[in-house]
Amino acid sequence: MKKYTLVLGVIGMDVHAVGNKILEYAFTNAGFKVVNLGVMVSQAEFIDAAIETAADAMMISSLYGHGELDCRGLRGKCIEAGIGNILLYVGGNLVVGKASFAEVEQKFKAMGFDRIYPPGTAPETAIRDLKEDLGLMT
Amino acid sequence: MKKYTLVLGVIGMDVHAVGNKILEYAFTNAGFKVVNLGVMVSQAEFIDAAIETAADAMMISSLYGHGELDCRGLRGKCIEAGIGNILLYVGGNLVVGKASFAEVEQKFKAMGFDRIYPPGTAPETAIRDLKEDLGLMT
Amino acid sequence: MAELQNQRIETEEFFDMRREVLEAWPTGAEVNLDEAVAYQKSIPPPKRFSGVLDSALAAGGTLIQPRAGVALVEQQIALLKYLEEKGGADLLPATVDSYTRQNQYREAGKGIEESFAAGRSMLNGFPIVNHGVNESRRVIEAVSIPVQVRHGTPDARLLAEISIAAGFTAFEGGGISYNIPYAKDISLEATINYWQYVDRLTGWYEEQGVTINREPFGPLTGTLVPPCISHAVAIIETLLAAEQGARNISVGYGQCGNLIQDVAALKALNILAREYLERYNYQVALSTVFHQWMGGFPADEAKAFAVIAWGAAAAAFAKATKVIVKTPHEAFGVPTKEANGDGLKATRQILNMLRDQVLPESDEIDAEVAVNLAETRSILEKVVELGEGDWAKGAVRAFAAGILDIPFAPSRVNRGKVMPVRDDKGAVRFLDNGNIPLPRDVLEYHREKVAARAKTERRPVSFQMVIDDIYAISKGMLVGRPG
Amino acid sequence: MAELQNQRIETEEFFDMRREVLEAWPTGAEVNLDEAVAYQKSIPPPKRFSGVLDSALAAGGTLIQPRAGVALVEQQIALLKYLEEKGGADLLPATVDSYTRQNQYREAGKGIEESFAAGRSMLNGFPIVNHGVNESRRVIEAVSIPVQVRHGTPDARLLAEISIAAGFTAFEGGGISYNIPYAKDISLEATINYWQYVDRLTGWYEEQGVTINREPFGPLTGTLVPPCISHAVAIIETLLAAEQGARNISVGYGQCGNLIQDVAALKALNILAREYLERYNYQVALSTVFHQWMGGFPADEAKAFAVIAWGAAAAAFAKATKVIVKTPHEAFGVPTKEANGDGLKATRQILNMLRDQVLPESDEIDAEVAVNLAETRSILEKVVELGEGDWAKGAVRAFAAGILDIPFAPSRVNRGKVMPVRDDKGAVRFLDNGNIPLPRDVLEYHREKVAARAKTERRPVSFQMVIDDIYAISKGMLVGRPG
Ligand code: B12
Ligand code: B12
Repeated sequence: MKKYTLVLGVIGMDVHAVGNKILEYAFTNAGFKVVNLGVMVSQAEFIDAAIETAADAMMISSLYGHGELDCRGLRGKCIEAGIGNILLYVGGNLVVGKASFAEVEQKFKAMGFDRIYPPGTAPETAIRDLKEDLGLMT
Repeated sequence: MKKYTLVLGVIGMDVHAVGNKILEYAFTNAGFKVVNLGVMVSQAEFIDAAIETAADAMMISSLYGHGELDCRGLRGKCIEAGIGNILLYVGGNLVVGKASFAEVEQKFKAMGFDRIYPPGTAPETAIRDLKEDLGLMT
Repeated sequence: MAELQNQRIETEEFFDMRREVLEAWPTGAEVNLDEAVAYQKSIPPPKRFSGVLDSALAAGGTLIQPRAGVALVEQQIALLKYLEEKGGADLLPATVDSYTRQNQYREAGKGIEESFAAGRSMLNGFPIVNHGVNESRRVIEAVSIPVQVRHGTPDARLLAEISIAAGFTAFEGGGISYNIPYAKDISLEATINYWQYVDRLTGWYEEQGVTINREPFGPLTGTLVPPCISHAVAIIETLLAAEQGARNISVGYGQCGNLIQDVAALKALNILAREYLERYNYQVALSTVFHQWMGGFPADEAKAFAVIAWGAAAAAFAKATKVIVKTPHEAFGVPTKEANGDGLKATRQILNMLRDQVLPESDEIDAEVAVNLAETRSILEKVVELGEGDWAKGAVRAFAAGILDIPFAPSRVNRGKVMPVRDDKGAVRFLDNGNIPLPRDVLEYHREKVAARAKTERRPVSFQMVIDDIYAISKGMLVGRPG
Repeated sequence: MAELQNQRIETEEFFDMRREVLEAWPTGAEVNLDEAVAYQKSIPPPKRFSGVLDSALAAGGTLIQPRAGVALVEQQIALLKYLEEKGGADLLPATVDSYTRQNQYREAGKGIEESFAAGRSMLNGFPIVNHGVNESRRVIEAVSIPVQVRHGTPDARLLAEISIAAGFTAFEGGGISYNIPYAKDISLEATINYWQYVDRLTGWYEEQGVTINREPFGPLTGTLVPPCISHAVAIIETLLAAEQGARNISVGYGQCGNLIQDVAALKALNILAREYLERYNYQVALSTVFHQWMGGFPADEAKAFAVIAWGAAAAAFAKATKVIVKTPHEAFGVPTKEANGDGLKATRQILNMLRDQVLPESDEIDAEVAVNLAETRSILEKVVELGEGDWAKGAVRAFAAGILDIPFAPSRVNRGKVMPVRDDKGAVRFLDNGNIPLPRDVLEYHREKVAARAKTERRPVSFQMVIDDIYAISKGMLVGRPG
């Protein structure tokens, strides 16, 4: 089986490292090649790493509340960089405050994200979705 | 100063005795003559006691939730018994469940009560109101 | 009625009584004992109180149980399903309404009708007698964990008949604990006799191989009850129940709020109950119940959560077999199912976080256990002495003499001379022990503890202190300090 | 930059540095030291951190403080007033947003604009630097209790200048605790140096008769940090601050969840901080801070209340000078003011109910204190040895060598070899102590404790156990058991 490559990281000025370490472990265990950029990753760093590793998806975390500000324009920059079709997943505590997830999802959908996850989503959920989106379902 | 007389009790099948003991103590300390009928007092017992002691007010508690069922028709019976003008105060946890107090108040006002108190009302509040209603304000 | 005594009711006499009891309300006719035994036997252990308690005793955890009752069957089913599935309860209740508790089935019936009409429950509980055996079974069948009847009924004979026939596997109450705090004018002779009937019925089912859990109501008036008083009552009721053949009993205790006192009290209760059961060679599976704070609650829900959590922590450290859970709506009224579920979830979180932790042994706890054992034994021995060896007679005479006396109880049978008060650390002590017989050193212990508080507060011990204590938790404190 | 050393910055050098710092953003020009001292002196003791902490230390209770920060001044005022008046906070915060923490004032400025436009806070905190001295003073003046700046800023020099000039009377952070958990790529030399500046500024105000409380950030990554690690960091930062002239310091600790470990840890921290301050003859008013559980919270609010209440209970038994309070929204996002107030009220209720209670002394606690003292001293002595007597140098070298190592930290400066895990009772132990120097018997103690858990769970100790522990509290447990 082909090894699919994920670029993983926490976007913006966000330093929440715990979930990131667990996601690396879980995605690796699930058979993916994980390129973990850690915390405090800029949009440019995500894109550079994705191009360099010919990644299939970006797995972006934002916990600290500035996700909305930090994620804007990412899809556009991917298109400019010639990787417009890359899967964009995002999860964590995406906005400031306790918000209705439906609204948050719609907002990030409109920003070009393929999958959006509410706080506390288990890695397994994303793994299942990844397999579906990558056509790996048995 | 004339000693005003209050008939005090917990109406219906209600056995909550603690507040009743405190109210007796507080009203007595405030200078009233208190006729305490205790718990599980029927409408008829309230009226008989009020007539017998020429009471100025009935201070009715209902804690257990059946206040609405137990208090219905009391004003009418007072009128029939010739004490139609007696002050009727009621307090406690008057209905089943956590309800909007405004609604509860309106309901009991319509039933002919002069003063209605939400859960946890301090005796002092009722004492102040009593003095006002009895024209005892300085 | 024959002279009251603590002796197993003869089978024939019992069946004579039953006829009369079942005639008190039409639904009594729905009780068919043979069919009821078969029905009870069809209920598997995980849905039986005794089964779940046994497992918990073996595993060592603490089970959680809410209080919950509404007027209509469908509502009750929805409520219990929610508490099981969303609240994560281990054990369920049907809390009975206050009219049924006073055998006012006609009033209860009106309440049912009005609830239909109003579209909300106008009763503060589930009127089992009015609903009868068959309707009540729908409740049992809708859930997959055991259901207990919780009430406060001085004469619960018909209620017990219908409840057990309906498949409830546990029945709360006792001749003292469901009289003195729950009634005004009923004699103890009468209620003890009524409860001998309930216990005899339990014993009869036991003989047929059906175990029904019995639970004396521990907290009594729920308001500053010194542990020795509630222990004495719980143990007397346990002995009375065991005599009639009950074999599965849970003894309860209502949280006072001081952790050391609470942990010590539950430990002492467990020791004492076993000790007295052994004295008479009763073979009983014993478990313990811890009630989260039973007195006045804070109106603020966040504060109520804190009181609930603190009760859960004390239950965990006390290693109670089950804890009865309050809700954030406590100060206001019968909770919504959501509020009830919230109390369960908060409790579960604490129990889980504490399940592997132990409160270290210490002189303070040992001392408190010793005092609690001594004072309870002192009361119990006086009771049995007054009864000339008979616990039923002893209980009646003890209340008459004020040897047993429950603070703030509404009953005229109760002397009401006892006055409790918190000490400087919040433990409940005697301000006035009335006629309750306490060893001199125990009395001295209470006096010193209360004096220490008076000194801290620079005010004399007085009824004002008691009033302050009654309000304290609802005002956000444990000890009702001045100013 | 001169070579890093733990020595008071010369006044002249300090004032040279200041010029540069204040030029980093236009609002720096608003700082006028003479006027700032006068303004600070106009703030009376009940509105000063040091004043309120002193009273609490004398009276013996535990103070409560929330976290709270929003983008706009008016919002921040409304928020703090609510937390003071409705929440009943004793101490207030201005929690600073993440852009400001990274000195990205331009981004913070955008966040302010977007917040105006959106009508809700788009920033996760209050951007003090952008608002500047005069605007920030409106916040201080709107409330009647002290306000601290809480943040997570590796280079907080400008933030400190503006904050203290604006009348904040306490400033959280330190060169290690606001680097390793809060940054990725900044050297420790740099951040320790930045924080020597902050401490020197504090010391300068102290010389003018203005006491500013300083608080090393105790919980670090908030996730299963063994107490000896956070203690070592807190004490190093305390010594560094004291050297620069700070005279009012609060050392903090993040709840681990096992009551005995938590109570012992705070006791040990208090002993150790005093011991090391004494060694160097620093005259410091010391207080302690207990943080309610800092790791992942349960999403369910009722369960979150239970976690909050349990943290409050541990703080009460640990006799912390203040407790930092979480909210029922923790798992989701920056709380509403109501949720924040609810956390405070629940905490207050517990503190009040426990304020007169004590956890009895016991061998278990004594043993835990002894272990905690031994392991922390072992680390600290190695640090100062590496630094050849200099704590600043020692800290840098200790991190490079993994002698100091913080679990789950994002910083590249951190070796990340240490792996913590809970033991069978939920206390946090070392699964792997990496290069952290521990006495052989302490290591053995940790090993035995962890082995006991492995035995209970019938599985080997592994990273899976750690993952299970990370999720445990959010899933309603303390220990992450399998299945
Ligand atoms: C202690 C208690 C008990 C004890 C009572 C012991 C006894 N015999 O006194 C026990 C355990 C026996 C008990 C039983 C029951 N209880 Co109860 N009980 C309580 C509790 C926890 C405290 C009551 C109390 O003593 N408060 C302290 C005193 C000082 O305050 P108070 O009673 O509110 O009275 C003060 C004020 O309300 C005010 N006030 C009262 N009346 C009046 C009248 C006037 C004119 C004025 C001005 C002021 C005023 O002044 C009083 C003095 O300050 C309350 C909940 C709570 N408040 O936290 C539930 C509560 C009252 N009980 C309730 C219920 C349903 C029951 C039971 C039906 C079922 C059950 N849960 O077991 C039975 C009822 C039996 C019966 N037939 O009455 C419900 C009532 C629900 C509702 N209204 O929707 C409550 C609210 C709990 C709940 N949320 O479910 N209970
Ligand atoms: C621990 C913690 C910290 C630690 C972090 C230590 C570190 N360096 O890692 C410290 C104390 C330093 C910290 C600091 C701050 N924090 Co913080 N922190 C937390 C806390 C309590 C737990 C986070 C955690 O580790 N969870 C455990 C891991 C396993 O779960 P996780 O991070 O959620 O990740 C999992 C899932 O979300 C999911 N997931 C995540 N990303 C993605 C992406 C994809 C594609 C998928 C499929 C899934 C997925 O999978 C992960 C693994 O299971 C949370 C609240 C909470 N959750 O209870 C707040 C929280 C995230 N923090 C918050 C804030 C605001 C801050 C601060 C700004 C201010 C402050 N409070 O001090 C600073 C931020 C500094 C910065 N520049 O980033 C807020 C965010 C608010 C918001 N979004 O509205 C939270 C929600 C708390 C709150 N309610 O206010 N924090």
